Amino acid sequence: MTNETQRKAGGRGGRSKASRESGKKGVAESSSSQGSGNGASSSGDGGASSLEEAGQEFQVTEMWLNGLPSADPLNERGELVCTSETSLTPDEMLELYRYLKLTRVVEERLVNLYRQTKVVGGVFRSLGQEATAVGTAYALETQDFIAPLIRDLGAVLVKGIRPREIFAQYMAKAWGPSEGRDLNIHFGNMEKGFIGPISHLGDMIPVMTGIALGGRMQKKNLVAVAYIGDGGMSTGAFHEGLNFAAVQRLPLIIIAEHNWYAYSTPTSKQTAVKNLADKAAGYGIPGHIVDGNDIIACYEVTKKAVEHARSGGGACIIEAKTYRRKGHAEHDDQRYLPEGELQFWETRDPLDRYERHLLSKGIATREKLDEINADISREVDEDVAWAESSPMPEPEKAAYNVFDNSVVPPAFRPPVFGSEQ
Amino acid sequence: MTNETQRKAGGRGGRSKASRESGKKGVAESSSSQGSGNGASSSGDGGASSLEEAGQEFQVTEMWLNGLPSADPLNERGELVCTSETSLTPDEMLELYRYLKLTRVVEERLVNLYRQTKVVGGVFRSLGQEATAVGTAYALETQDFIAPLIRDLGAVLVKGIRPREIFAQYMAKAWGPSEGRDLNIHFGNMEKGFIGPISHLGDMIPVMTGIALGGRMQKKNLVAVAYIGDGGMSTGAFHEGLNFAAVQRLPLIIIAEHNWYAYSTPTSKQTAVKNLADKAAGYGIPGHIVDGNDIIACYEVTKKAVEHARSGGGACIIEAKTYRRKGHAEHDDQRYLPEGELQFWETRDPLDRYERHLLSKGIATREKLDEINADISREVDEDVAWAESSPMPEPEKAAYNVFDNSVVPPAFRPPVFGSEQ
Amino acid sequence: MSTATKKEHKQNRPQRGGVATFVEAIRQGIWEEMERDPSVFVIGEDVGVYGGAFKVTDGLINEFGEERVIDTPISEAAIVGAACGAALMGMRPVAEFQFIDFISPAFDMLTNYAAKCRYRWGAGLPTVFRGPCGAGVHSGPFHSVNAEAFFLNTAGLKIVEPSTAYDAKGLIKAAIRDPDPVLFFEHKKLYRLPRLREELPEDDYIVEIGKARTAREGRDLSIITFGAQVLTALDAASELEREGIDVEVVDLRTLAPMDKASILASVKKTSKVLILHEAARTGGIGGEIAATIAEEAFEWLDAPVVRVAATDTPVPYSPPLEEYHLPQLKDVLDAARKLAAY
Amino acid sequence: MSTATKKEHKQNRPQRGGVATFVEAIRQGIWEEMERDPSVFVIGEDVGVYGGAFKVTDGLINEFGEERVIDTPISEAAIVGAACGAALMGMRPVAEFQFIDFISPAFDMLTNYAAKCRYRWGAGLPTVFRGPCGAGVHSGPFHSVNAEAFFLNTAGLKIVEPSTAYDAKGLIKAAIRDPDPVLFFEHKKLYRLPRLREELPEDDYIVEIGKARTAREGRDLSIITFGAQVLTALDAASELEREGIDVEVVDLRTLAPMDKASILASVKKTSKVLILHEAARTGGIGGEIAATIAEEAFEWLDAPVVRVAATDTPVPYSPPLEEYHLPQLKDVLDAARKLAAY
Ligand SMILES: Cc1ncc(C[n+]2csc(CCOP(=O)(O)OP(=O)(O)O)c2C)c(N)n1
Ligand SMILES: Cc1ncc(C[n+]2csc(CCOP(=O)(O)OP(=O)(O)O)c2C)c(N)n1
Ligand SMILES: [Mg+2]
Ligand SMILES: [Mg+2]
Repeated sequence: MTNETQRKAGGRGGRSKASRESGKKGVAESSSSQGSGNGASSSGDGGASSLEEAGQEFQVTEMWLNGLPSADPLNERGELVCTSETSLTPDEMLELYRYLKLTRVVEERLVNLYRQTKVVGGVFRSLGQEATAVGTAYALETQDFIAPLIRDLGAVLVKGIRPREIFAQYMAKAWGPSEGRDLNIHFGNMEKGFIGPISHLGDMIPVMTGIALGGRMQKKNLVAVAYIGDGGMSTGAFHEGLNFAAVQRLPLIIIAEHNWYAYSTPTSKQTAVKNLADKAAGYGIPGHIVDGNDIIACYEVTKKAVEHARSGGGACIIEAKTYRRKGHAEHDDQRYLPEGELQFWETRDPLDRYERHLLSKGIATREKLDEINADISREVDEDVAWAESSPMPEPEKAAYNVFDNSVVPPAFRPPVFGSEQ
Repeated sequence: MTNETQRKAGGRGGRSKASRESGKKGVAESSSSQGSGNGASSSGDGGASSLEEAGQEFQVTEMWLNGLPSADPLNERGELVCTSETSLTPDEMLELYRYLKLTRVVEERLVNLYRQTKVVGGVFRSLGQEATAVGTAYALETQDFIAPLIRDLGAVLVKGIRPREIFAQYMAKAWGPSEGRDLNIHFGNMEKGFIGPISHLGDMIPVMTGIALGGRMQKKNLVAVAYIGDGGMSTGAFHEGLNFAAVQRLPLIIIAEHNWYAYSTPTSKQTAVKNLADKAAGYGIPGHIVDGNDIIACYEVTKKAVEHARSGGGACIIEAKTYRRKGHAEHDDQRYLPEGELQFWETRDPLDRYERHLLSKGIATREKLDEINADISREVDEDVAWAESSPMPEPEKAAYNVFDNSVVPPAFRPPVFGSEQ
Repeated sequence: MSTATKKEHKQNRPQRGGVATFVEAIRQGIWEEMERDPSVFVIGEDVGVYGGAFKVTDGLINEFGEERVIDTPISEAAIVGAACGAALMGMRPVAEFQFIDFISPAFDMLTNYAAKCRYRWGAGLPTVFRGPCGAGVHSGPFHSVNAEAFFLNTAGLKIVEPSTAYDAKGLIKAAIRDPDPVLFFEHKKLYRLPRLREELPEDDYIVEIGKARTAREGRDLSIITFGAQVLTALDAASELEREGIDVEVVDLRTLAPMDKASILASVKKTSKVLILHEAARTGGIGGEIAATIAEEAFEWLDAPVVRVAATDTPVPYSPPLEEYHLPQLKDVLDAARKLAAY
Repeated sequence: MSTATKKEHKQNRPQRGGVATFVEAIRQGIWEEMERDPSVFVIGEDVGVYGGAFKVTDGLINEFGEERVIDTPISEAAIVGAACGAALMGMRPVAEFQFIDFISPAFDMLTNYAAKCRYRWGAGLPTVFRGPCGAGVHSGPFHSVNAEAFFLNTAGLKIVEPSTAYDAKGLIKAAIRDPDPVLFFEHKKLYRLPRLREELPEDDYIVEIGKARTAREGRDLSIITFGAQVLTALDAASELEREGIDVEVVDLRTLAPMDKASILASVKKTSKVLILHEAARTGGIGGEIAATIAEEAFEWLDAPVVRVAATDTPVPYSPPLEEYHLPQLKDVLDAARKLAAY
């Protein structure tokens, strides 16, 4: 059956053997890494194209099920929780919770600061998709590198960047890591393995290919993880960077965040594939699909991919199916959303879901979680206060560090008629 | 079995069901359009990566068989011929021969002119791969458009461009279609459906997407065919252009010419996929594989793809497995070739093969072919003479046509101190 | 950065003329050209239902449908290439870059394909490539670029940047009717600036590409500028008037091909020149303007040609840094006073 | 176009110094830096076994292996991005563009990533991006570009273009050791020009980036130029000498950051300036040079600043057309005589 006929065919179809097997872990494999892959991507006229063909009339199940495990993990009371098969210790699971909650709280604080006009520029929320960034980043070692997207604040925090740095950045303060030169998470920290993105989507893929290449030359045993969106995968830079990494068999892991929108553009206008993981086939690398709102599944699939990459297995794509519940940025009115879509995704909130998981599986008590939350509020209050207490940068600082100033002087405003008069 | 393991696994493996079936026609379908596709692309550690892993030690059969029909079409005497299943009439088959031979003869003339230093710039041969350009282009209607590569002279001739135009271009003459402004096939003819390429590889893919888009808006029922090499597919422009065409379900057919080299770079350093057709999966479109040295197979697969595209089926990739027997250009010493490779491909010369086909199947007599060849020599002699008789362009012509000169004046060299003094 | 806001929906057909903002003027112009000529279409990211990041194409999709208002993947090279291909077929694409910063992935397609097609084989490409440019709204290094100088050395591209609502509408219409590729830069600071609201004619009009405009007559010195900096220049002029310095302000409007005649005429009138632009000083368009003057009006000059521009750094995000980087009113005043006193 | 030919194989280690052509000098420089510093590596298309389209990297792969001489797919954006990433890790990549025309698909990566990294978060990128530029060998619109002006308005990129074998070797070595991104343009006409063969020192040396060179001392007028046009300027100078016009030739060598001091010193000495470059006139680097002079040496000027450059068109293929387009010796002589007589 050719792809066209797949695209036309309706109905849910059956899950692929592969995804049924790995279902327990909430992890499926796509056509790119599976002989039975076409089964997976032909499973139901799901996702993007169903929305497309139904003229924006929302079809929850198909959109949701496409390429994913047949069954959601449920607890005794039949509530949606996370996959239970995991190598994580209870303590690690609580740390994971801490990062997940911290991400949510930091963003909520940023919105408050934005409303108080203390944030310069926009705030880009990851509400509803935090589990993807946090779960995947938690699978990395210190020597590994990430290049997150603007919506991957969670990954940045997991990598050890403190909330105060983020607040200071958003408020364009002198104490921010870029000293007011660039915004939000547009900075980096080589010690912590964090390479901040630039706005131009796709450009970080070649850069992370270079991180992996340089790491290999230096016999560092590192893995490079680059986050990219359903939209960003349409860029030429994405293609060139991943293709080169695949040819070189470099340890580059692409986290494809399928949150269904690129600004206002639905995935159906971004690509004709069912699953972003299907794009792996074009690079001769494996593609995996995971429930991006199941933080444990995100951790597990990344963990395996990282081991595989570290042991010389080369690059891969992990598609995380999640959803961007807020607009592109605070100003976006989301006029383009089909009826019912938001409501559906609220019921799959990754934080509620993980909390439920921890409690109903007896991994944590309510008290323990409250303790963690109180601790988070304390930290965030402190960090906001610290960031607010930072001065704005000295204007003249703008002239420094275009080049190494021990070689080329700072770029001050030249006197009228020039330095020569 | 994941792609890595495929890459490591050796042996020839079996052909896929799909390719076995279509074998008679020399046409296979790749994983991208076939459930059994992985069979096809896992069939033998073929092509690129075998060359790579064998450290440039040449493995003819595997390289050759990979992704292709199980059996070459042979005649009674067991000689290599072309697929016999065709809708082409005997007259059409002779016309096809004429174009194939014409392409070879025109290029040989260009080499002579080059040696006589009458050609300005380089000569880029398609020796050994002419059947791909000629066979695919022959499947088009007049309203259809092509964007060939430098090595697709055959397609340009099939589209109705006369040899004299080519000779004049190569010799940078005033009577050449670009009047000496650009080289070789870098020109176009909208009436004939020919859009000449620019040097920057990949850029013609988005342009042909636009041709298909504009054609659809104007209710012209046209198909756009863009030729691209194993190397050119690594460009960002290729990715962006094809992805957009796939999303819009535009009638864009990509002829992926797998001639094993990009300048000196083997395909194994260009991509990690086995078959270029495998890249179709990343765009949600079908991919087909054809023996690029079987001119009838090239015609047949393109014919079907064109019908499919014209009837609204959207874009596809046709991979033609062929081989570039000359260097990148005349100056290239091919120092990078593994032992035995050239010799193997000489035995698969598409012109000899087609001639053998026509004769042994009784489609043409030797006399008939001699007649055609004599006719070709006559035409080529005339056209070379015509082109040589053309003057070089008037120097001042260089100033015209940057913009529409009825709006903006020509760009003459300004007088010293400017027009104002 | 904050772009358009909920309140501003204007899903319906804009009025013909009437009092309009800068952004509304451009929207009117595109809308009217699409009504006039069925070959005109819009292509870009989020230009459809969303109406574009700054709402320049708001409502077009309701009126003209998905066929003529095309949302693309995030693929600037494909947007430009597809526009060129469609133009070869006789269409007249108006392509949007969400921010002009994102023109850079299409630099190759623009400078090598779009710019050279007519010259190479006579195939003119009636295409418009437009989007929001410019700094001053704290958008940081990647949402603030002024890109004119990137393209000035490539023959075959026209570059337009208006500074008034009237010109914006007249020039976008002229660009759409132009037989060759036009880069159309819209300073995002001007889109909703109350100061720029003005009464536009009801009737169809265009502003000719290639002609500068004297924004203010003066005798003592000429400020040659364009885009948002025209406002800075006019503010400087009124302040300097009180000091008895009579400033002429030339608004270039078209940057390529440049209106040399108007520039030289003004220089010959005032004999003193201040060139003002928002892009970094080195390698900016000010060099071309100064060179033209030094070459063709040397004898008329009574003072050095002065450039006031941004410092040679990326555009920093934090307000105090961005203010240091960008040319400010005080910098123009200081330079103008020194020039006048020279 | 004809690049390198069979005869020229020099698979082995080049000699240290000795008589060398321009191309051989660059090859020596890269080779020596790779020997000196294990973090230096070469990346690009066909740079390995083939040794590069012009054989600049010939033999390197035999000596340093595939790990340090990397053949890439046809992906200029990936070449630049990967170079930047590796540089962040502490490597020192030397990336080749097969022709500088193919730098354009990497325009975004260079101007937005490479150029702004240090400024944004202090991460300097010691990277070299090199390749053959320039016209005059009938290679047509897409193998002839002079790209300096595309990058001049982007702070954070150094631009170097040598005109002698000695400078080529000294500058490529300096570029490789430089802490920031350097665009290194090599005019393809110079690679094998017998006229440029010269004796190079055996010992390690560098030529400092940012310093111009007086190629010829003179009193009557200054020709400010760089790259292959330095030869045109020197030819003009000797011809004009016979006419009693004493020409000074300034070879910029580094285009960004520009050596203003040397330019102004020469202007103040001769009071007459002719700027010569091979790229199209409008929007070319000549504008920046002329503006600097008109701004900072106005009082020393005895004549208009004259630019001699290519006409404002793409580079045409056919010899008579290309000759019309490019600045010729006669154009320089004509302009110089008029300047001298002014
Ligand atoms: C090359 C480029 N073009 C356009 C933009 C403007 N832009 C910023 S975010 C965005 C949408 C991104 O969508 P996606 O990649 O799916 O990431 P998400 O926001 O969903 O996380 C666009 C178009 C950009 N940043 N870069
Ligand atoms: C963007 C770009 N980069 C580099 C080149 C230089 N170049 C010209 S042809 C070529 C090899 C092309 O190989 P392929 O795409 O396989 O086509 P083939 O020559 O085999 O037909 C290269 C690298 C180019 N033309 N365009
Ligand atoms: Mg998205
Ligand atoms: Mg090839």
